Amino acid sequence: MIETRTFNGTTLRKDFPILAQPTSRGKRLVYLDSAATSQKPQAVIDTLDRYYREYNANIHRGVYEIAARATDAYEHARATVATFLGVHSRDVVFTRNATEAINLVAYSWGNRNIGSGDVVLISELEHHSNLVPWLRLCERKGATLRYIPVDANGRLLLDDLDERLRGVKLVAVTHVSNTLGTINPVEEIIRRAHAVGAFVLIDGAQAVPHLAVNIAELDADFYAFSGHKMLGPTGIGALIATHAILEEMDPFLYGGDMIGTVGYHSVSFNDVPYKFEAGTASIADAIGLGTAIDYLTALGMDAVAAHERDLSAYALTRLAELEPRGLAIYGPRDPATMCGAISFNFADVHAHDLASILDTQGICIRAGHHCTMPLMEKMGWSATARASFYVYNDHDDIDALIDGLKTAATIFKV
Amino acid sequence: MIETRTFNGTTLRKDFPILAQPTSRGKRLVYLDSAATSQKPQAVIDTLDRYYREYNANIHRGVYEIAARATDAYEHARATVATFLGVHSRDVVFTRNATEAINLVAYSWGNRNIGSGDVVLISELEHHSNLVPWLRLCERKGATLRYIPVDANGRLLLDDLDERLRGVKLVAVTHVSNTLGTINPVEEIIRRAHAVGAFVLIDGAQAVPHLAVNIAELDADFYAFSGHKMLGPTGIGALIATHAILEEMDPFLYGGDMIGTVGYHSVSFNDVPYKFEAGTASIADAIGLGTAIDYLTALGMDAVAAHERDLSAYALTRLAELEPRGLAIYGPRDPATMCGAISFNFADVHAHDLASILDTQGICIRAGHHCTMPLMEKMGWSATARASFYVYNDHDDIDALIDGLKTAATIFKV
Amino acid sequence: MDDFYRDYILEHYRNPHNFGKLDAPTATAEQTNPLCGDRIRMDLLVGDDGLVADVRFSGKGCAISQASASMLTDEIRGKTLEEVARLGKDVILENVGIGISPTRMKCAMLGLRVLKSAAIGSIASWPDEDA
Amino acid sequence: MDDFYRDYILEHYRNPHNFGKLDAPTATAEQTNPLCGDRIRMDLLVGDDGLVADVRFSGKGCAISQASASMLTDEIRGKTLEEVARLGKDVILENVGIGISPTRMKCAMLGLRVLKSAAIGSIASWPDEDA
Ligand SMILES: Cc1ncc(COP(=O)(O)O)c(C=O)c1O
Ligand SMILES: Cc1ncc(COP(=O)(O)O)c(C=O)c1O
Repeated sequence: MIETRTFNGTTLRKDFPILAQPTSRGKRLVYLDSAATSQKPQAVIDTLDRYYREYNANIHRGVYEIAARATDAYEHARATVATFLGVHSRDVVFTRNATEAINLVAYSWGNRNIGSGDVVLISELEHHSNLVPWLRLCERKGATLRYIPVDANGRLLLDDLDERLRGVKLVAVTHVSNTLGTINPVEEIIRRAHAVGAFVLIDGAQAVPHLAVNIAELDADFYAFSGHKMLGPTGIGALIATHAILEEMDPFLYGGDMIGTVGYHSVSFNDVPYKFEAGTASIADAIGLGTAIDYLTALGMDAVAAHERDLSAYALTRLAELEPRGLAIYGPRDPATMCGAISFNFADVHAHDLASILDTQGICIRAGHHCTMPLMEKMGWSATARASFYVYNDHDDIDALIDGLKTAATIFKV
Repeated sequence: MIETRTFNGTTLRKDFPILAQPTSRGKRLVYLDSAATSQKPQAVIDTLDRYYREYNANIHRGVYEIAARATDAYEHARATVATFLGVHSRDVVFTRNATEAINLVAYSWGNRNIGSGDVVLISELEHHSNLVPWLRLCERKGATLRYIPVDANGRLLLDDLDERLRGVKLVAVTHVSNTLGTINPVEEIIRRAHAVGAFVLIDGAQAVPHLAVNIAELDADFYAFSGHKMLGPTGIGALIATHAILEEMDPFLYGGDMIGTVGYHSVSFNDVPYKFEAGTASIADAIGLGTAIDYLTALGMDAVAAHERDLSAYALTRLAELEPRGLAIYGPRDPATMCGAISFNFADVHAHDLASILDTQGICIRAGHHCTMPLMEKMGWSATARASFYVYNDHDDIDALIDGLKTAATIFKV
Repeated sequence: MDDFYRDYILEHYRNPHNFGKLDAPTATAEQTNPLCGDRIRMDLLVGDDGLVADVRFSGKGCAISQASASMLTDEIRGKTLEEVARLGKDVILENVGIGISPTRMKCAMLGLRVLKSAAIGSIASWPDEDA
Repeated sequence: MDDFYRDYILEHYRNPHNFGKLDAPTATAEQTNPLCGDRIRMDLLVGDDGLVADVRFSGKGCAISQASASMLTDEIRGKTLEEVARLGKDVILENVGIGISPTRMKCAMLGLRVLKSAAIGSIASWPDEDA
């Protein structure tokens, strides 16, 4: 049993070296862009350091000591991912990030299973990474891309879902919206999609870092996420899928480590998951992701989710104070059904200008379309400002944000 | 001007922390498996550490200070790669490794340009990563995969090349063989291939770490390599290609950062090279690769190549001493036309058993098929032992190898 | 950066000069800043004398992109298309003053890039990449 | 690991028992160790009484894979196919003794894996993964 560590954002700050250093203008770093990428605790940085200093070696084939140690650590990281998400190790395929995981499915499963006249159903909330691969697959195959609509508050409209599911082969939906923070009812979507025989891919890039996720219980056919958004290094993510599907699926990239036997004119492939991991893996980064998950596990994902609900609630309250001055808050505005991110605009100050002014005060937020251009277009927003939270944030960070917004209002005379 | 540092393997050892630590049996670590992956100097480890401690942020879109610093460092690494290899930054596409770079070409360029009846020409020396993607592409497209044969010493037989080039659309050849160390005459191959209008991809995974390579002078259409074999971190590599080809090529992975504008039913793409880099990149690893190249540049690639010629010559001489006891050396056996790697077998001792016995003495070599199964089959070797060298190796390492082989002979009573 | 948002910048942002479209432009171009989605269109009218007789810009974006486009349009009447095509980033930097952060440079240069594209008749590279 | 290569291991490696193929095997299987390319084939002959009457193995590989396959074949005559299918990694570990490094475990287990596949009629998982 791992001992759970009680925490609040303030107590965790010291685990994150980047948060300890002042900005170039001598300000406290207020990092509110974790939906883009999270900061890394010392433990993860140490894991990378130790790997390169003590046992860096190529994996799976080396007979010598450090190669065995590297292989064990890499496979142990895979087991850590599996346990964390309630699946079996052999069904965890390491990729660079969620984007590669989704594209892997679009190429390997999609090319064989989506044909002319088929329908792929996604939602209007999707990140480009869970939209463009399907748009292009449908173009290539003469298939139809259909959308689950979203209401003005960023909630999926599921009333007509059964209607929309007609003829659908694959549903691909985000678990949590990166722009609005909406937590989608993916259990329900999966259940109803399975009822008509459709496969379901869940984009978990914004869910795995913030919520307790059990992929086996969800019963998703495919589940994708990125390590860098959950305290892990850049360069590592995973696709998790049902074993039978992985067994049947064509490989994606071809090369070293994913083969069984190779002749000049014939080839057979390695077992799942190795047949999907061609070439030298991001070994250090995978091992680092394992450490990130250990860190989160010690906090407890329920506690992480509760912490973020608290931050969302506090941020919504404080932002509401500025509504009379022209601040507009988007999305569900309900801490219980959102997570991690709040989008807003402030009077006629463009989001980029807000972000620049906040930057001078050490506050990092994101401004723009958040890789959800069609959603922005539909909502009629040319850009939004987004503040997003994680384990190391606290009420002080949100207070700093509010003060920064007030400064921006003064500068822009709103 | 960067000042060049004179060096020999012994003086560089102290830059590599892993080489300073004894093995679990208290032996000096003799690392002779750099063709699989290289060790990393402290400078590269420090770069990763500094990135995560000081300026970790997602790139290209962030308005705030650390995002600007991360973006600059990532793009600076791209420029470093470009300068190192004599090309323009905009033609450097970051990938996970050489394998992904080659697959990118097979999917994006190959799917559109290789059709039924077309011919792809590769060599019998290829690593699986530059063989299986073409084998599968040809299977998918009804195209023909043809081979440049190799002689008993691991040299490509180019006499009939013009004959073999007939009807060829693409030639894909390794610059340096990872199994035998052969340096292929890629300039000549490229010239003769271009003369008949064929495109050429060079697999530079074993060349860029060891030789001064100028891709523009070579006039290769595509060039692939991996960072982890050249002192860089795992998880980063690159595809370099002619600008006009990259402009015309379809994207490969679809998602964030590679788009121009996205609508629910239409999409346009970003400029080259960004249109090939979907999702969050291996930011830290790319920056680390830049530092690895700075390290190599300070040594000077001509000096690196000279150092390895010296090691090859010494190793060949010392291994030859064991020939009377049944040691068989494969490949060109000529330090001037090989680089980095020597394959051999010792009497009836299987390569895996050799590697295990050497491991107990702190010596890391590789045993097996080295991801060149068809070559092994053709040569009639079920496995070979391979010792491979890099900047941090010295004559002591080779002496240790010879002593270890003698011990193996004693144990196996040969 | 905060001192970048001076009164005249905000003035151009809120009341941009030469905003709108031309009925029958001689040359036109429209582009999006791929980093943020901001979009600017520029319409040029060239007279028989080969000189820019009129200019309009339209689009949506931040104070930096809108104000620099607005100030730019004030300056190009009477120039030849060749002169417009040769404009460098310095014209923008002189207009908006110093203090623009590197991350926002593409915002500042968007109007210039679109204007040059209109003049050249093809997509111009980012003015800050010419340097 | 170096003390693993004891005389009887080398003896089995150089003079494997039950090496070769059967003319008309009841069951046969052949597999490659994906990590090194070593290949082993196992032929089984089951008598009317349901017991293994004869066994042969063939292939190429290291001392560890060849010696463990050789020793294994000495032990399975007289067993039922069900008994063969249930064999665990302990039988190999007892045969070859201790001292095998984790990286070589797949070599040691290759013969057992192939034998179990022959008995089961489908590909068996690696014996060291059953634990
Ligand atoms: C010649 C050659 N090509 C390609 C590769 C594949 O490199 P990576 O595994 O880094 O993708 C290798 C590495 O083993 C190699 O030696
Ligand atoms: C919902 C969602 N999906 C997918 C992605 C893509 O993640 P990555 O860039 O790590 O591939 C992101 C990250 O921005 C995201 O928020």
